[in-house]
Amino acid sequence: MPDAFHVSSLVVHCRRERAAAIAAVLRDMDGMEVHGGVPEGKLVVTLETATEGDIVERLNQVQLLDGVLAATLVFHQFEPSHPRDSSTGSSSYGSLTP
Amino acid sequence: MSGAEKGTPPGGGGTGASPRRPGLIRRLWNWFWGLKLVRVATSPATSFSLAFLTLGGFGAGVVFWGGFNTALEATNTTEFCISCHEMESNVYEELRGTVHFTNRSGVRAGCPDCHVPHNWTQKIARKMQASKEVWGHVFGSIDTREKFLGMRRHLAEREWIRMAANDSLECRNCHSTESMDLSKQNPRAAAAHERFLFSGERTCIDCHKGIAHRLPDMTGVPGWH
Amino acid sequence: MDLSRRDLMKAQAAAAAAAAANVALPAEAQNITLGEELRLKWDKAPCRFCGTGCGVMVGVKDGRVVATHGDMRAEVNRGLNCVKGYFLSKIMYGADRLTRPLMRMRDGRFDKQGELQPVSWDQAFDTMAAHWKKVLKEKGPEAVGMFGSGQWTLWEGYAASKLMRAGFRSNNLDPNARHCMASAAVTFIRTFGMDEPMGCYDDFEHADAFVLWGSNMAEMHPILWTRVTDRRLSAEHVRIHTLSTFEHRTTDLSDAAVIFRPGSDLAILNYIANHIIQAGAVNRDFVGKHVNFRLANTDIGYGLRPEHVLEQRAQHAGDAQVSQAADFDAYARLVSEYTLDRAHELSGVPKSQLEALAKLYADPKTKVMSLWTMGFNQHVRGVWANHMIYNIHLLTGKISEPGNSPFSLTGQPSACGTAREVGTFSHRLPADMQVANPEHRKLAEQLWKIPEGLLPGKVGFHAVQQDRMLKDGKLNAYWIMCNNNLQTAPNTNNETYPGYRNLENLIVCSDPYPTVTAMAADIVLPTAMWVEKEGGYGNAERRTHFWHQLVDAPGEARSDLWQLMEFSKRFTTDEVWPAEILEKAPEYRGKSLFDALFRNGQVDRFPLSDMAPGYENRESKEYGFYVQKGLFEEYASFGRGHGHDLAPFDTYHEVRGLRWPVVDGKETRWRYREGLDPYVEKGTGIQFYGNPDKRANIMGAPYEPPAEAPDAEYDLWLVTGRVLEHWHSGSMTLRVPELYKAFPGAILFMHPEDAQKRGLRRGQEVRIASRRGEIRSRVETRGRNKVPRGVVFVPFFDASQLINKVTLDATDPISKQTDYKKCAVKVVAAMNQAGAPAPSEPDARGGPR
Amino acid sequence: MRPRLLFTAMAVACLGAGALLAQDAPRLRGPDPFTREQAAPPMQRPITNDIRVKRNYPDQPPVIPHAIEGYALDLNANKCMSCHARRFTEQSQAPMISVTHYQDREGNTLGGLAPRRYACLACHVPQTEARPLVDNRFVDMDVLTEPERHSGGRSNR
Repeated sequence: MPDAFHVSSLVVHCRRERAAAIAAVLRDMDGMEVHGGVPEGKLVVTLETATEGDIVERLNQVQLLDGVLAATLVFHQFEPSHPRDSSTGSSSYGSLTP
Repeated sequence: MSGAEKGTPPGGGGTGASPRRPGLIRRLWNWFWGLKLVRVATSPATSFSLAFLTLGGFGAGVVFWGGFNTALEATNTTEFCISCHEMESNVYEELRGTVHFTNRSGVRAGCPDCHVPHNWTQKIARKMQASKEVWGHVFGSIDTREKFLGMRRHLAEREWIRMAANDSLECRNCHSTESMDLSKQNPRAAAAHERFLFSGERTCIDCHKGIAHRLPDMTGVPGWH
Repeated sequence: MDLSRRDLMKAQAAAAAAAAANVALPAEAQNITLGEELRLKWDKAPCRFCGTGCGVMVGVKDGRVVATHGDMRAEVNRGLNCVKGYFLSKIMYGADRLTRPLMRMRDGRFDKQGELQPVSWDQAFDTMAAHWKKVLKEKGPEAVGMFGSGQWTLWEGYAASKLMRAGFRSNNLDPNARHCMASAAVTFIRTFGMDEPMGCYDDFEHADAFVLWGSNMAEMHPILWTRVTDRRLSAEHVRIHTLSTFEHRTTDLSDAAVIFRPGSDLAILNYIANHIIQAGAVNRDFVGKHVNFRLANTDIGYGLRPEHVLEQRAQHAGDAQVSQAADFDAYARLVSEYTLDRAHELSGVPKSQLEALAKLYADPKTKVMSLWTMGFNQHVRGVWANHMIYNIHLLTGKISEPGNSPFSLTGQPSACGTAREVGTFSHRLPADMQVANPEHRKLAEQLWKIPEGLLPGKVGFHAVQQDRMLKDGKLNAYWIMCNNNLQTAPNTNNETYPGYRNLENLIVCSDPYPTVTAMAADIVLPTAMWVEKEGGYGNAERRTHFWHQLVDAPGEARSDLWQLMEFSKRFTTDEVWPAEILEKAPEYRGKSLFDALFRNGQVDRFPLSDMAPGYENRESKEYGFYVQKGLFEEYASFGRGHGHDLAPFDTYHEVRGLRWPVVDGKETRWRYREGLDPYVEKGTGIQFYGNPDKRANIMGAPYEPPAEAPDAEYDLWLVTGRVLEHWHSGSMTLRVPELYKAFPGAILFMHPEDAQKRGLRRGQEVRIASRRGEIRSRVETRGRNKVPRGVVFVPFFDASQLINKVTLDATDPISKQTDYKKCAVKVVAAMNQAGAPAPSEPDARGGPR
Repeated sequence: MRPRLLFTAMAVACLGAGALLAQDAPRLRGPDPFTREQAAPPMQRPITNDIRVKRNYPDQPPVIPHAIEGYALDLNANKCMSCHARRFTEQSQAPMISVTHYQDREGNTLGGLAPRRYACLACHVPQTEARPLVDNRFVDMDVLTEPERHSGGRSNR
């Protein structure tokens, strides 16, 4: 779906000793933000993308990083950049259920 | 088979055998034409009027044709179709729970409406194919639900292919594209019809599979997950 | 897209992930993306609905629940909820929530003939207490009763049990779980000497085949069904066989839909046992070491009133529960009657399907999980049916190991926890103990610190019997909590409603909403629900799980726990305990029941400082001690060391539930097997240690017909049940707009040919009539349920189509569980009933809807 | 028997809200008296307008704004996926299933719909034109977090 705006969040389980390094790599990735969890080895990450395909792609990239045990998608919501669904007065649709 | 015939080349049996018995065929031919009844029947009429011959022939034709058509029509009803248990307890049972069986205006599609072409030539062709179904009935090839379910993909595919080939003719007998009112369809349906149906890119059956009966395993069918 | 919306979404995303990972985000990290005003407070809770026990994350803002989602860390559901669970956020906010006590009044005073008017809690409790005292004095403890719930929290059920049994000395306490899984609970005890499944949900990922007996999991246990379908679709060899009296969403996703005649499941089960024996598939070693054989009394009646002709005629209506010791040969002889031909003849199921099913169980290499719910338990031979499943699993030794699992599903969130484990049945005490057993009573008296001999030994009235006794004027003070019995009891017009309106009786109903039951009661108490109180539930796999109070109940609504404890303050021991007992134990004299039962040095021993900071807890704050912890720890003392071990209270607030027995901090997934269950002695392999000889019982029983079957006049089987979108009587889900709009009213599912024969069309209004009553509904010949000819199905959630006016109050004579699945009805057009034109009242709903 | 009971109870229960229309009461509370016969309301038409409905909170599964009657959802076929699977969304213009639906129970990301998500109707339900019997006072979090941007506070009825 074009012109959409996707927000998703991941929990990235990684080896504790590699957590800081991995967090640094993730921060460099486009649209990705690390919010915490470095000491626990469970990084809380949000991701902004233009398509859902990008999410899957980014998720796969993360899973392939050295020291990453698992990257789990927790949350996904998307909205069109230009709300067009005037009948409900809301632009909140899409498909999310964790 | 005798040892002498072993050397006969394949396919040559008939021609190889005929030269040995010319007399038999000829004798039968002569005997047939020698029969009195045959002679009378094949001689030109000498004592019947032309009117009798014309009208009588016409009358006989009407009786014959009427009988044929009556029989044809009798076999062209839902009642006939479901008189056999395979149809009644499988496909008809499933039809009962669909919109083609009950709906707002009470128009009902019976078995022949969708499965027998309305055009005469194709109808006869379909009827001849149906002899296979009679065969199936007599020899019990789908006489249990399990057997039916096992055959379902095959049976469904035959109908899909047939309907794709005739551009979903039986659907269009009722659902003509010319008489569709898009404003009465929900937006999703209207958009799909505009894009795929009116453009001729797809025919009805391409999208509307399993609307009157349950679907077979759809693995590998285009458009299905 | 404005930035604040984007930030809000990101904040939600981060919070959800943090909650899933159990990671606390550093404050500065949160402040980057969201201001304080955007933050929701997330906490865990179990779902309020079925016995699956899914974990839910609850988002709270400004004292209101504003969001929920499936808990990723909950082992049961790993992030999934069904549509009811996803809408939990809205169940508390129906605009007609009760916020003040109501009482029938006339001229400013209580009058049973008056109208419901708002009163204070004191007025309501004073009126109740006066009536309770009068009844206790005039008629004794057997004239007071309470109808509770498998939706009560653990401590609510526990407090109710204490108040009824030890306070009022009456065992007339029964939960609505009686209607739900009494047959399963009773059979567990009869077979294994201990209640509840030996396996757990982990069996779903290990089984090769699933056999569903009278269970429409796709609608009734949707999240467990996701685990079954996951297994089926992920592993090529896995198969699902579903037995039912009609086709539904579960059969749609099954490899075999085995549709049988109502009640004939007994014949099918015995045929399978016979097949196993004939095919030499009996696990001789297992049977020799671990199994006893018994034969049940037969011709046991139908649990109707004793004067009913069917009871008079039955040989063993009075001793239905009795069985005799037998041996393998006697059992084999009994089931040998059930040949393939006979099973086919009785059930109407094709022989090929029956054989395939039997082979599945007989094959030693196929791990089978049998699952059952109401189709099996709500059965006039529900106990026998349960036995017969265990018979098959015990004959083949397919039990107590991953994937081989006879598994009873439960309907309510705490049917196991509160109704069974806490012991709110009329015959039970905590931890599987029985009121009829003097040893058990003595132990309970010690643990409860009450005088010896106080607890009554006579089994109280069960659910259906309570209704009969109310009607007959033998039960006169009655409190209904956390259920909607007037909508859900059987044969309500004749057997339930008359008792509620009997002038001798005072009927009290505690509920968050004005339900059918509340509207027929004399006093209505507004009740806190779900996360408006601290709670604990026990699900179908022995999992105990807790939640904190997250929001306040509206207005004056208070939890059932507070109501019970508050009511106990209005009685002194001298008023309700016999003088001879008090003479022997004078220290109890003059105490209030509150002091004797709750401020007893045990329940009140945990200070408020034990409470987790940041959570409201209305009950504890009012009483000055951590009430829930005190009640739980006292209750847990019944089972610790006896195979029912529970973890310390505080642990449950940390984890996503634990499966008992919890020994040395570890939960038990499979019971009775060495290495998996700490209670099994080394070298024994398997021990069914609930029974003294550590063996399980195979119980032989025959096929017997249902209590009522269709005849020339009432020519259809009526089956009642639920739908995915509504929870039981609909009092919560009908108030959630999305759920209401998804399934806005009950309908009559009917075969198109049955409709045609009666001249009925889809959508037409009809009367559904039995010998007991009738209702009006609308015909549905399509949709999710496909009934065969001769069967109709009506869900019971709709308060305007009270199908239980039609049902029969027959019960299993052993478990006393109601049979809602089999009675005879006729269906006619509503408008042209011969001789009796329908008094068609104008359709009040009107309007373009 | 108790003609004014309902009105009294309503006045109490829905103080000033006008939340429950009198004629709707039997649908939730049963007939008054209990024994009175009750006409069955007409069956409701499905909503088929394809208009997406706002969610009450981000994690709520969207309701289905179209009819699904006769749609196959069995071991043979899943009709929902004919439009909502990723590869069909371009031609169907239907919303794609969420990527969360690609993850199995263990958290692995799969190439398509995870088997545990196969039974779509466990979470996503179609709607009928029925008008709710009683108001629901659930408050959208947007109202609480951004009060100035919303004047109303009520969720949809």
